[in-house]
Amino acid sequence: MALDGQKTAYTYIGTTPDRPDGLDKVTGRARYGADISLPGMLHGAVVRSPHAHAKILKIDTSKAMALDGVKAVITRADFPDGLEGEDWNLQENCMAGDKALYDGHAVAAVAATSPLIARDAAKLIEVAYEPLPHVTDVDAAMAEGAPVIREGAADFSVPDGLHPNVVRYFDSGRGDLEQGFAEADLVIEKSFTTEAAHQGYIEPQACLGQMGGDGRGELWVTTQGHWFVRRMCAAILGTEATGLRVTPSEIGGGFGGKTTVFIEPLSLALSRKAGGKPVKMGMTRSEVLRATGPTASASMDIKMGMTKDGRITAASGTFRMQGGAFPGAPVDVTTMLAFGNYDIAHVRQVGYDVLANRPKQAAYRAPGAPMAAFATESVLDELCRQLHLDPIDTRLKNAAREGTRATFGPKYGPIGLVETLEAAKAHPNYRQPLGPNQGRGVASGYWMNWGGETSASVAISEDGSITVSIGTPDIGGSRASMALMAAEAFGVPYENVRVNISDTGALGVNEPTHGSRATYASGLATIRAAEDCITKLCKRAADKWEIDAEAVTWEDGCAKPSGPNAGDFPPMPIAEIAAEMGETGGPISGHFEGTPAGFSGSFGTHVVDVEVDPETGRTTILRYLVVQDAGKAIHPAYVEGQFQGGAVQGIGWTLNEEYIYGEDGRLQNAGFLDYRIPVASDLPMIDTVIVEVPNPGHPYGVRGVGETGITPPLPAIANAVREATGKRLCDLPLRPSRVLAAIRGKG
Amino acid sequence: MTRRLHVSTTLNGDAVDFLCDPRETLLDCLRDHLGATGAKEGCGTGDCGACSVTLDGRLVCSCLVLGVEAEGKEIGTIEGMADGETLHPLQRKFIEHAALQCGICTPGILIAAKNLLDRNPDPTETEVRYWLAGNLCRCTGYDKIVRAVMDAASELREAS
Amino acid sequence: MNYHTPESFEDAAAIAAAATGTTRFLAGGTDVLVQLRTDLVTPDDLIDIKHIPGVKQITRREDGGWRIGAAVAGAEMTETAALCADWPGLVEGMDLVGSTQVQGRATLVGNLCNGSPAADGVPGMIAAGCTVTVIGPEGAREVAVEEIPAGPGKTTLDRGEVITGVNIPPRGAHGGDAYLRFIPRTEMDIAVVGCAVNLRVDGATITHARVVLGAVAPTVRLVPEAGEAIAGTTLDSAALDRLARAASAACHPIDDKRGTIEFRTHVAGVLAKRAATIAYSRAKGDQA
Amino acid sequence: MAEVHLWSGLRSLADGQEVVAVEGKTVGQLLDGLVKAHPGLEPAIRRGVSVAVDGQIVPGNRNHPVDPDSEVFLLQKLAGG
Repeated sequence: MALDGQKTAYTYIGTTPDRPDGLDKVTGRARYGADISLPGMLHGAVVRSPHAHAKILKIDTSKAMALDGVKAVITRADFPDGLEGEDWNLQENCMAGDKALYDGHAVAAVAATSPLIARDAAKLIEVAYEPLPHVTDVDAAMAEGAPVIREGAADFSVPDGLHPNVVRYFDSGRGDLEQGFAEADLVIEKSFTTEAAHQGYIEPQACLGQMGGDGRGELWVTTQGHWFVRRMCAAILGTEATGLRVTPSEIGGGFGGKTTVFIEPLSLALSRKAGGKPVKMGMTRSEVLRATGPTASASMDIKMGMTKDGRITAASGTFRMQGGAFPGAPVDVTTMLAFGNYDIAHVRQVGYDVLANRPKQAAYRAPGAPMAAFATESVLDELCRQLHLDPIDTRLKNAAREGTRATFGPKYGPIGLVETLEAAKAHPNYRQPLGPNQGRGVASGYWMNWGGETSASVAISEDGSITVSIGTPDIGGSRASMALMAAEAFGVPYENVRVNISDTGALGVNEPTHGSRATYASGLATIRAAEDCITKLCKRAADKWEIDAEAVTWEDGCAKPSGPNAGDFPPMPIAEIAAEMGETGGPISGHFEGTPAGFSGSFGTHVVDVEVDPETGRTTILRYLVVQDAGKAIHPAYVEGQFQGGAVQGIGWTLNEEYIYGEDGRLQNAGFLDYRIPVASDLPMIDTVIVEVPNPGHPYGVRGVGETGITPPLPAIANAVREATGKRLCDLPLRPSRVLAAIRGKG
Repeated sequence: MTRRLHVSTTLNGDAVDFLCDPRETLLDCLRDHLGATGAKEGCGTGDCGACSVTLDGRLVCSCLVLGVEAEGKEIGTIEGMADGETLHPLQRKFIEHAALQCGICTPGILIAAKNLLDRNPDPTETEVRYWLAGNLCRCTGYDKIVRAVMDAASELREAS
Repeated sequence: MNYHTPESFEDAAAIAAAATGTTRFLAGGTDVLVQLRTDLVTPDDLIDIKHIPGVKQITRREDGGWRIGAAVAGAEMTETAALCADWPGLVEGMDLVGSTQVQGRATLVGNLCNGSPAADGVPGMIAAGCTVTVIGPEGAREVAVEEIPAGPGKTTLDRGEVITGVNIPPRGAHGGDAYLRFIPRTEMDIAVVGCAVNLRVDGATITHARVVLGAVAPTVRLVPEAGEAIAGTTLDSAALDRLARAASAACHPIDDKRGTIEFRTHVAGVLAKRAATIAYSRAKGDQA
Repeated sequence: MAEVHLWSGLRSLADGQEVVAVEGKTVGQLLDGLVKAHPGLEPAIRRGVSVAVDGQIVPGNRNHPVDPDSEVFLLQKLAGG
């Protein structure tokens, strides 16, 4: 498929060279958030609420301040008043004001000369609380009589008569539901719940901040987006954004959870109060689970109708989600994507964003999509089962394709759902015979991707090698992908390109590595900056040859005379132009700044085989297949890695990961012992098929691939368990006690 | 403040010493007193394996060892895995097989995997998976990690 | 926190007896350090017993039994082939505690002294009929393992008492043991239910069996009725059903983040059947 | 005049209309035109919306051109993990 102006034959794209940061990462040299120290550095610690909901009556810091080695203590009183909207939410979440809103909410922080003294001092800070009634469940939080988390938090969208904890309301759809359901031969209606899951990055939040009384400072931090950090810290502290230079460390996983701030403003505030001494802070795992954002939990009602031959006639869904004590549960995205896989004439989605006494949710890989997919793809599967239809054929019959009007309005451009379904159907995994207590599940999922504000620079060194500067932190090998795209654009070897992640002082604003945007947006920016650079390189050659710049083309790393001058001069390699650039006009570099708008979604289809122990209810994953559209896989091994990682996070969310709150509203499982992410022995190899339906909005056809992979596993596994046990489980996780209860007829 | 204790030990073959509070873990001491930040703290409670090191050749979580317990011991960390510029085959295979994404778990997994291959040069996939069950990786889904370990084992067997 | 490195158990006991604050003994440290890190327990006196001669030794006694020193790590047990051949179930139980890394440090005695009803190392010891040697201010005594746990996090040991090692009886002929636990994942979890079975056969008939359950009561629990349910049988399906019922009937679990009362009660019976089947096969000398 | 499609939750803020015809050559002009015609939409647009022009979502770019026959949809604001 050749697209206008899009390359189809590549030299470097699609190869799998070693990543440039690989050597540092296998030798322990790579520097992450907690790996930097500075002379005179202090260490911070945070005091956190042991209550799910409580008035803060008094904070006595005198004993802590009296401890030898303590240099500063801060409370909310050390932050400016008068913030509004999301800035206020962020400030309130980083440091509680009048009330502690969840178990683990920060109420004070201390900086001392050693980590142990800081911890000891934190224990000496006395906080007087007046516990208030709390609520942690989404349905309970919007029920009559539920404790009000915050009055007046609802926005314009919320209809009258709802509980004050409902803060945003969404309603979208088209067609005539009544007519659509009347056309169906079978209508199934079911309710579903999913628990909150944590991103579970292995590197806890960590930073090293320094700020003087003039509001100028520096911050070393593990983050997905350092410009976001700069903006948020400046807002929370009441300082100017440019006063703060933020340098991203290597990042030990984020998955959305590191697109916001928690301890970063505290480290800067402590530093400012301690006379500008740098303050290092790091969260414990318990703090990460209690106080950083997991995803929202959800409660959903789905109704879908189908004809005997497998056509979806109508679909409706109601989605209630709590994202902690602040607005922001991704129910807006949930309602958009819920039925986005299919061509459905009559559809309606209603969503409620609800406050509860839990930590402020943060983005987690395809935020909002996995919960919706669990519910909608489970109902679709049940329709197929009861109508004796093949789940892939049925999906193919209804699949969105180019020109289909998406359930959220616009028409799709070229998309690859059909191709992923066909590849899944053709894969040997789909034909493996199954034994007793085994079942196969299929599901598809979607993430629409993102462009966002993006800056990149490309500079030519004196020896002709190339430095690419981008602003999206490299989580999964994106430096290699940028280098491949730059190598392709310049026609020079991959090894001649070095990619740096710049700090906030060195480039224009960049949104974080989120929304599956890094390879798409920073990649596009890199290519465009390279083209800008190539134009200048051609001009230098033209000047030397004394011909028009327009008469010079760029091929295989060389300027070449073309048109009337073709063949007049030998090709001039980049190294030659670079060697002379000091005398031909100075440094040569290229730039791109913009908000790339050509992103296009990535669809995936997963096929999973499970075995369920009928006596214990434990589910074992036997085989797992991920098929997903990458548009164009720049570095196929890293694309596979995204597919596999996303799928396994979805497996964890489905089987064992959950936030467990006690009657007291405190988190019961704030550690990796009982917040059970998958371990190596839980899993088989994860088979992958990369489908490539090029995205016309990227020079090389790239689609972001990071997020989609977490969406299909939830329903795919539930559908497989349905086949293995005969039971439709509608509540996640599929913990063994729940599955066993269903098998024994009590679920 | 607790009196600090003097500890003499061996780190990757070099004699080193440090002062520490008895409450400090070996991981704290490696990172804060010896400048060896290759071992990472992912949990502090022995559940993630990111701080894996060897103590007298035995694979341990350095967060579950006190610094004072290292007296007279030999500690092996990721910083000592390569032989000068020459990477250990496991290190090379991890890069080649794309067995790391963010890389935070990588030092611990490499130490653990080397300890496995030192004991069992020909492990099955299942043996690799169970040996590494205490090393959490959130990025890769383990597929490429297991492949890299198996491939490195194969190369090491051929070389010996 | 004071850190002590006594060179004899008598000295260790004396330090503990003289201490006025919170005291902990340090062997593998896989529980003590977690409690320290999570601010659950910061001992005033921490007594590291690993400098005491013999604590790292696994000894085969003259009667064919075994002595496991108090600081022997789980990995050192699994690496002792003759011990594994004698008591595979007991060793499997210890081997299930934590990760490979934890196995490099965690000890059988520590697993017992931590007082967890879910301790994987303990049911196998009780099923095998092990004792521990205790040294305290009053001198040394030998105590059956099942008498040590007193409730979650509690033991019957007095202040100043320390366990010096585990005594495992001789395996003897025609015996077999097994330990199984249920966890949601395949590794790294605390047992939701654990079950050890140790039995002896005469031909195909079980002459004697000890069945021990973990994580279904405030302490690891020896269930004599479950052993009696299969004694005198060839472990036919009726016997297995009786075993499962007896095991389930002995459960007094709690609902918590790891499992429900109903689930634990049911799975205790399932695991008892499965563990008995393995132990029976081992006792008969079947190939594993 | 470009036709701007509103999601149903917005329609009550625009006198129940599903499609609003607005004058404008850029996304920004359309959004301003919408608010002028239907002031009730102002808080929704201020909170943040995504705009799809002829099937392509145009994030954060008020200057993006819109043709008179373009199909424009307002969508809920997007981000990702």
